[in-house]
Amino acid sequence: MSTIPATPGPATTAPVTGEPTPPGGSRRRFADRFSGGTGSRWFPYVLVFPLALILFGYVVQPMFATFAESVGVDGVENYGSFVTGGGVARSSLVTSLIISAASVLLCGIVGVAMAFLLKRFSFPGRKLIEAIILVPAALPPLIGAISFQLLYSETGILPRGLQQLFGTENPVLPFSGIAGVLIVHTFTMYPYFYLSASAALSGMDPSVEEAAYNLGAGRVRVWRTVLLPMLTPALVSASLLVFMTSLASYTAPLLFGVDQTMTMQIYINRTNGDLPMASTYASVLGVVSVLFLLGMRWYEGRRSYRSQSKGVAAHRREITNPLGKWLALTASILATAVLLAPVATIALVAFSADGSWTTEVIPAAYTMQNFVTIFSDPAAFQPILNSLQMSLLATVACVVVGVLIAYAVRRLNFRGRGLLDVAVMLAWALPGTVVAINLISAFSTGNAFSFGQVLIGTFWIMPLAYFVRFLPLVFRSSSATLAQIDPSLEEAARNLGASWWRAFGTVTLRLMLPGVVAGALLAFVHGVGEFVASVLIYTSDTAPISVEINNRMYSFEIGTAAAYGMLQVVLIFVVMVVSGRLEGGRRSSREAAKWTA
Amino acid sequence: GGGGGGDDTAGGASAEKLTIYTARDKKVSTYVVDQFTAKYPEYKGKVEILNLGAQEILERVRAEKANPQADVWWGGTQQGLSAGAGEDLLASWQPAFASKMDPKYKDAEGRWFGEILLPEVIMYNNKALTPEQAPKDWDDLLKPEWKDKIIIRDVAASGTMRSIYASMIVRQSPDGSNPQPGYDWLKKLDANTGAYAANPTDLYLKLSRQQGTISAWNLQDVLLQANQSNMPFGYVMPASGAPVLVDGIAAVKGGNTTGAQKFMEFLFDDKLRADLAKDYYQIPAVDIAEKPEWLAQLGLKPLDVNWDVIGKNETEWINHWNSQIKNKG
Amino acid sequence: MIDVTLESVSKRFARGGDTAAVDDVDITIAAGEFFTLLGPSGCGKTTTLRMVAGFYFPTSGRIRFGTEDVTRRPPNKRDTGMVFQNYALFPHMSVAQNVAYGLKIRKVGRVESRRRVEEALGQVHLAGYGDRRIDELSGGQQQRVALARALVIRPRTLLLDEPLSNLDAKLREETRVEIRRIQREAGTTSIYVTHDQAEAMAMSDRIAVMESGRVQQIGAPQEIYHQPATSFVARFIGRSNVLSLPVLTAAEQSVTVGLPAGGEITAPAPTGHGLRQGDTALVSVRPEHLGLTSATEAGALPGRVTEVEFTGMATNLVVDVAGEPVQVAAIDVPAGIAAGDQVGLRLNRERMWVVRP
Amino acid sequence: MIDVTLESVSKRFARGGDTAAVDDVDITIAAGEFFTLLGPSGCGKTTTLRMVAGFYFPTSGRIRFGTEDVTRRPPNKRDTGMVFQNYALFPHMSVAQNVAYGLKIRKVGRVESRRRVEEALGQVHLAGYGDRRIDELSGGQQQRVALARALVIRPRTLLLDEPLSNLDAKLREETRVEIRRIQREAGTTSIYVTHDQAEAMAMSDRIAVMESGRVQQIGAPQEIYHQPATSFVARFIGRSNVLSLPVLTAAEQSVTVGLPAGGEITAPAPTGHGLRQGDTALVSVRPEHLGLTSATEAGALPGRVTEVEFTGMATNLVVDVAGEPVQVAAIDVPAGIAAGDQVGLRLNRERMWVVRP
Ligand SMILES: Nc1ncnc2c1ncn2[C@@H]1O[C@H](COP(=O)(O)OP(=O)(O)OP(=O)(O)O)[C@@H](O)[C@H]1O
Ligand SMILES: Nc1ncnc2c1ncn2[C@@H]1O[C@H](COP(=O)(O)OP(=O)(O)OP(=O)(O)O)[C@@H](O)[C@H]1O
Ligand SMILES: [Mg+2]
Ligand SMILES: [Mg+2]
Repeated sequence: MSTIPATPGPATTAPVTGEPTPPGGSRRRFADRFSGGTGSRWFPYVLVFPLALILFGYVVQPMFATFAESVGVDGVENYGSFVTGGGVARSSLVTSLIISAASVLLCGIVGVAMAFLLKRFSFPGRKLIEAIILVPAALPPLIGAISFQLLYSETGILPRGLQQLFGTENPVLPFSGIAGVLIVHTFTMYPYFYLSASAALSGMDPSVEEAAYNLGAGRVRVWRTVLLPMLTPALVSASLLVFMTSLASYTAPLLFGVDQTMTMQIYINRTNGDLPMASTYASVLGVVSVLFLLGMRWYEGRRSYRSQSKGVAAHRREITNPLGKWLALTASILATAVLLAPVATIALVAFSADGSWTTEVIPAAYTMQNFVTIFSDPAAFQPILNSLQMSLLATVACVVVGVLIAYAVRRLNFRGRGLLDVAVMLAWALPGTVVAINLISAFSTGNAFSFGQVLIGTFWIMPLAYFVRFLPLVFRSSSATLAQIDPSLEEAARNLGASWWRAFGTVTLRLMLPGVVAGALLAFVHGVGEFVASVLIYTSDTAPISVEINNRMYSFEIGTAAAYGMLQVVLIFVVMVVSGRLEGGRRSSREAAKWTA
Repeated sequence: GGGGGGDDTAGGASAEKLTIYTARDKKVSTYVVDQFTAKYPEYKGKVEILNLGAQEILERVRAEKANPQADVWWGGTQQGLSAGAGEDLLASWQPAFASKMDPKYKDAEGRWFGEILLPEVIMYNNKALTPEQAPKDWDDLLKPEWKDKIIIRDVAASGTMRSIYASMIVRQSPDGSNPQPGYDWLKKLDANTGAYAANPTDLYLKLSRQQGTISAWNLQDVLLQANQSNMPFGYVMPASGAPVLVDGIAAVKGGNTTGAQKFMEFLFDDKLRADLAKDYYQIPAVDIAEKPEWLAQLGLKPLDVNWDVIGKNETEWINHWNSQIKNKG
Repeated sequence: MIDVTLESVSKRFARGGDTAAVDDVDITIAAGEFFTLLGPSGCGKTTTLRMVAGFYFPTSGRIRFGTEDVTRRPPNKRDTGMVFQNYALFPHMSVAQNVAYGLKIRKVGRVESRRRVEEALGQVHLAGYGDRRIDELSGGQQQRVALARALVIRPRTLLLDEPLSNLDAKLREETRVEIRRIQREAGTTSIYVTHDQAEAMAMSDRIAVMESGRVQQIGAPQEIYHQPATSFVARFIGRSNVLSLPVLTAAEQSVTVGLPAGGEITAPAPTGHGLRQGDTALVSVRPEHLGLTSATEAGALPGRVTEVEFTGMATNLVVDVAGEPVQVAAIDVPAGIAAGDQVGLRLNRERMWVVRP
Repeated sequence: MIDVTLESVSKRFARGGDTAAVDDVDITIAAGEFFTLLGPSGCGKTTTLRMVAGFYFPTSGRIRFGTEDVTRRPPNKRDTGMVFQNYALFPHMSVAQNVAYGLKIRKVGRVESRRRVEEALGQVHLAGYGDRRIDELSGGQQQRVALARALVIRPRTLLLDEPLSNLDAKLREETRVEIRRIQREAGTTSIYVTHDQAEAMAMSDRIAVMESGRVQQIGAPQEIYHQPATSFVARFIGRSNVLSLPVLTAAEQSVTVGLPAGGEITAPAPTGHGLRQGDTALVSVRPEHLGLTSATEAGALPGRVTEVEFTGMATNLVVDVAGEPVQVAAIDVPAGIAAGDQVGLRLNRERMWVVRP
C-alpha cells in the first residue's frame, strides 16, 4: 500500500572496495596529513613553523639578547629603579603609560568618527577625502613633527594667528608638553583606528544593527551597545598598534620637551653610554607592551563577533533626513582640513624661502627654489625609488606572512598560539633602533636565517627590517577582519571540494580583503617613511627618502627638506588613490551609498 | 648594492672601496670627497659616504663590529670617539699630521685625531637684540632680564650641550670634586630657560621665530646658519672664555686601512683645510698657514677646563642635572 | 480600532528587475489582531514586514499606526518587536543578554529584567541556556532566542518573520500556543509571516495571501480555506484541485457545471462571480473532500490512480481524471491500493467553490 | 552495500554542559539510501551531520565511508555536498558563482558548468536569478541557492541540514520531489535533517529519531509511525496519546489492558515487551485513530471536550478522559461542537501499540 521501499534501494554508485590498503597507502596517508588542511593535526604546525622560526630569529631572540644585556650588569638595581620610584625610571614609565592610554582614546575617537562619516554616508567628494585621510600617516619623520610645532606650539601659526586675530598679548592656545605630544599622536595615529574600523564596518552583519534599532535603541545606543562592541576586534587591533606606537614614540616627546618618557630615557642612556640601563628600559617597554597585548587578547576573547545570522543580510538602511548627508559632508570637510593642516604647513615651508619665516604668522616670501634645488640634483629621485621599491617588497612579504599568521592564530588550534601572537606584536613594541641593531648583529655575519649570507651592507637588509617592523600592522588588521567572518563559509568551500589553500584564497582571504588592504596600506606608508631603523642600516645605494630628508634637516635646509617631504606626501597620496581604485572604490562608495540611498 | 665593505676586491681595481660614515654636513662631505677623488682618481666611484648622526655612527660601528662595513669614522665628539676606542672599534696608527697636533686634541694611542675645534659661544637673535644688548659672558645669562628668553638645545641628548654644561661645573670646581656651585649656577640658568629644543633644527626655528632670543651653541653652526641660511643669528665670545670641543676622525678597525689612511692624510691637506675654514667656518685642529679673515679675527679664548675631569664626571653630572635641575629652577 | 494600515504600499528595489517586490498593497489590521502574511517564497512578505518595522521606506504609499503616519519614522521609534527571518542575534552577547537588551533600553529594573528574561527563555524552552554564547546554540535554539528577545519587550506591535521555521512540529505547536497566549493577554497587534499554511490557519485571526508582491485575498482562515478568491489561493492554501468545467446554468450564489463523465453538479460561488452559461468555471475541490469509491459509482468521477504517497495521518493519491491529475487525500484507503487501480471520486457539492482565475 | 557508518560516535563540546551533544550513536547507511535524522531542536542532528562532513571530529568513535575510516579525513576529500542550516553562501559571489563554485573546483568546463548551473537553478525555481547578489534575495531564495550549490556537484554523499525550512508548502513539496529524483537518478547516499515529520515520512527510506544526542529508534517511516519504540518516538512522530493502562493479561505480541471507564482492549506489542499482569503498559494511540462518537456508546472512552482547533484539513480536539487530556483529530466533526461537550472516543485495536517509556 505504499511506494516506500521497505529496504534500502540498490546502490548505483561505484561500490567501495573492500581490498586492503594498497602499498602506497601509508605514504598517501602521510601526504594527506600535510595537505589535510585544518583537519589535520599537523597542519597548524606545518603552517606555523616557518613563521615561528622567522619570528624567533628576528624578534624574540634579539629581544632576549636585549633582556640579557639589561640584567648582565646591575640587573637588579636597574629593574629596581622602576619599582622604588623617586628616580626618573618610574615617572618615565608612568608618563609613557599615560600618554599611550590618552593617545589610544583620542585616536579612537577621531578614527572611528571618521570611519563612520566616510563609510556610512555618501556625499560628493567622499572618495577624495578617503584618499586624503591617510596622508597624515605619511607625514615624513622629523619634519612631520616639526610641522605640528609650526602649527600649534607657542610660535605656531594657530596660536599666533589667534593672537593677531584677538589682539592678545600672548599666543592663544599654544600646545606644549604632553598636550603637544598628544596632538601629534592623535593626528598621526588615528589612521590605525580609521582603517581597521572602516574595514570592520564593511564586514559587519547589518541585520544585527537593525535588530537593535528594532528593540528601541537610538543611534547613540546602537553605537555604544552593538556597533562598537562588534568592532571590538578592529578596535583592539588599532588600540594595540596605537598604544605600542605611543609607547615607542620618540620624536613627539622630543620636540615637545617631554623627556621623562621611556624612549627618551633609552636615548639618553645610550648617549650616556649606559647600555644595560637602556636595555632595561627597552625590556620594560617590551614587557608593558606584552602585558597590554595579553589584556586586550583576554578582553577580546571573552566574546564572539562572528555573524551568526542565517544567510546574507542586505546592507541597507534608509535614512530619513537628507540633512545627515550634508552634516556628514560638512563634518568630514572640517575634519579633513584639521587633519591636513600639518601637511599644508609642510607645503608652506616647502614654498617659502629659507629664513624668511620668523615672527610672521605665515611666511612672507614664497619661492619655487626648494623644488628647483631638489630636481636639479640628478640623483633626486633615487631615494624615492629606493623607498618605493623596498617598502613594496616588505609590504608583499608582510601580507603573505601576516595573513597566514593571522589565520593560524584565529582559526587553528595549536600549542603556542598565544606565543605566536605575542612574538609578532613584540616587533612593534620594540623601538626601531633596537630592531635595527638586532638585525645588524644577526646579519653582520652569515647565519642560518639568511642562508649563510651576510646581509649587512646589501640591499636586502632594508626590506627585511621593514618586514619585521611592519608585519604586526598587516597581521593585526587581518586578524581583526577574520574575527568577523563566519567560519562556515570556509567550511562550505571545503565541503565543495576546495583544498585548504583554495578555500582560503577564494573565500576567506577574499572576505578578509578590506582588513588586509588596510594593513598593507599602513605597512607601505610606514615603510616609505621609516627612519629610525633605516638610518642604521642603509647603504649609499639604498638611501631611503627619510634619510635624505633627515640629512637636509640636519644641515637646516628646512625648505628643501619640506619639499622632499611634499614629494613623499604626494607619492603616498597617489598610492592611496590607486589602491582605493583597486580595492574597489566603486564598491566602497556603493556600500556607503546603501546606507543613505 | 655592494657586497661587504672591506673585503671587496672584485674586479682587480687599483683601489679598494672606501666607506665613510660621516656626521659632517652633506655639503662638506661631498666637497671633500670630490677633492679627494680629484687627487686620487683611482678612488673615483669607489668612495661611499653615509651621512649619519654622530650617535648613529657609534651605534652602527658598534653593531657591525663582527664584520665592519665602514672604513672611516668622520665626525664625532671626543667622548664618542673615546668610547669607540675603548670598545676596540678603532684602528691605531700614526699619520704624518699627528706630529703637528696638540696632544690634547688626539688620542694618545693614535686611535682618533681631532679634526676641527668647536668653540661654544653665546648665540643671539640679531633681529631682536643688538650686539650691545646681548649678554657678554656666561654669568650674564643668569640675569633676570633674560627670564624665559633663553632657548637651550636639550642637554642630555646633545654632545655639544653636555660639554658646555659640564664645563660650567668645572669652571667653578676645576678638579670636579664639588659640583654643587656648578649645579646652583645651572639651576639659575634653568630658571631663565624658556624652552628646551629637541634638536638643532628645533633650536634654530625657536630662536629665529623668537620664542627666545639667546642660546649657547657652537660657533661654526652659528656662522653657517647666519651666512648660508639667512638666519638672524649673531654670536658673542664669552669674556671668560669658550669651552672648546674637539671633533675628530678615526679609522675603523678591520676596514680598508689603506684607503682610510690616505683619506685622513688628505683631510689635513693645508689647502683643503683653508678652503673648509673659509667656506664652512671650520677651525682646524692643526695650525694652517692661510687663515680666512673671520678666523684670523676670531680671538678665540678657550675656557680653561680639564677635559679628563669632565670625561670622568659628565654622565653623573648630566644625569643629576636631568633629574634634579631641569625644569625645577 | 484600527492599529496598522498599509495604504497602496509599493516597494521596488534598484536591482529587483521590472517587478516590484511589494506592489500596491492595502492592508488594515485591527488593534489586538493576529494577522498573517502567507505566500510563496519571494512574494514580498519580508519586504512588507520590514516596511512596517521601518527598515525599508515604501517607494510609494503610506503606513499608519492608528492615525499617525509612520511611513518615515525611524525604526527605534515604532515600538515593534521583530523576529528576523535570519535571527540577527547579537553574537557578542550571551543568550540572556540578547533577551535582556530591549528591556535595558526600556529601563526595566535589574531584578524585574532578570525575572522577565528567565520567563521568556522558559516560554521558548530554553531555561538554563542564559549564559551560553550564541555560537554555542543549535539553529533552532538560536531561532528561539530571537523569538524570546522580541516577546520579552511586550511591544505594541509584534512582527514575526517565520519565527518557527527551524523548530520541530512538537515544539512549534507548543511555541505557537505560547505566542498566541502572550499576544492575547497583552492584546498585542501581531503580523506573522509564515510559509506554513496549517500554522497560519491555526493561529490567525485573519490572513493575507500574497503572490508576487500583490495581495490575493484577505480573510479569516475558514473563509480563505473554504472560499478562496482565486485559483492561486485555492491551490496555495492547503492543496486544491481546480477543475475547469463548463457552466450549464448560473445563479447569483451558485453555478451548475457539467462533469466530464456526464452528469452535473451545482457548486456555490461568490456573489458577483459574473459567469454565464457557456463560460468555463473554475471549481476548486480539496483533496480531502473527494471521497474514494468504486469506479462505477453513479455521480462519481471515474479515474485511474497514478501515485500513492503515505504521509502519516493520511494517504495522498493522484488520480487521473480524463487526463487531468486530481489530488486526493484519504484517511482510510483500501489496503493494497496502488498505481494503476481504477477508482471513483465522490464529489461533495457543499465543499466545492467557484474561484476566479 | 554499506556506505556510511557511524560507530559509537560521541561529541562533547567544551562548553556544552555535562551532556554530550551526540552520545554514542551507531548508524549504518546503505549506498543510495535516503536516510533522515529527525528529532527535536538541539538534539544533535547538525552535530552528527557535521561530523560526517568532517567539520567536527568525534570525541570518540569512528566514521567510515564504505570500509575506509574517514574519521579524520579533511572535508574536501570526502566528496560530500552539504546544505548548511545557515546556508553559508559566499556573500562576495553572485548566485551563479555560488552554484558554480564546486564545479570550478572539479574543473568542469565553462560551457558545461554554465549549463549545469542553469539546470540546478531551474530545479530550485530560481532560473533567471543567476546574476543577483546574494543579499538581494529573499530568505527562501537564499536557501534554494544553498541547495542548488550542493546538488549541482553531484556528490557521493548529500548532507542536507533542513534544506527546505524556509520554503512554503507548495515549493517544499516540489523541491523535495526534485531532490528525491536527483538523488535516485544518481544513486546518491543522502543524509537529510529535518524537523518536519511529514517530510521525513514522505521522503525517507529510513529514519533515525534522536533525542538529547541519542538515537531512539531507526526504522522505515511506517515502522516508526505505527510501531514506535518509545513513548518519545510515539509522541514525536505525528502526535500520539500515550495512555498508561493496567495490564490484565500479557501475550508474546500483545497485551490486554483495562480501560478507565471499564472494559478492556487488546493492543499489539513488540516482541520482548516484558510486561506482566499488574504492570502499567504505555499504549500509544494516534489522535486520528480515535473516532468521535456519542458519550454513551459502548466500549468508547467517555470524556469532555476542552479545546477545539480548526487546522484546515482536520479539526483537532482535546478531550478530557478521566483527568487525562487526550488529543483527537477528526475530519468530519459535528457542526457546532464546542468546549464542554460530552463525547465518546472509539478505540481501534489494530491501531494501538505498546511502547517503552
Ligand atoms: N559549539 C558548541 N558549544 C557548545 N554546545 C553546542 C555547540 N554547538 C552545539 N551545541 C549544543 O549541542 C546540542 C546539539 O546541537 P545541534 O546543532 O547538533 O542540534 P540540532 O539537532 O541541529 O538542533 P536544531 O534542530 O535546533 O538545529 C545543542 O543542545 C547545542 O546547544
Ligand atoms: N535588496 C534587494 N534587491 C533586489 N531584490 C530584492 C532585494 N530584497 C528582496 N528582493 C526581492 O524581492 C522579492 C521579495 O522578497 P522578500 O524577502 O520580501 O520575500 P519573502 O516573501 O520574504 O520570501 P521568503 O519566504 O523566501 O523569505 C524577492 O523576489 C527578492 O528576490
Ligand atoms: Mg522572507
Ligand atoms: Mg541543526
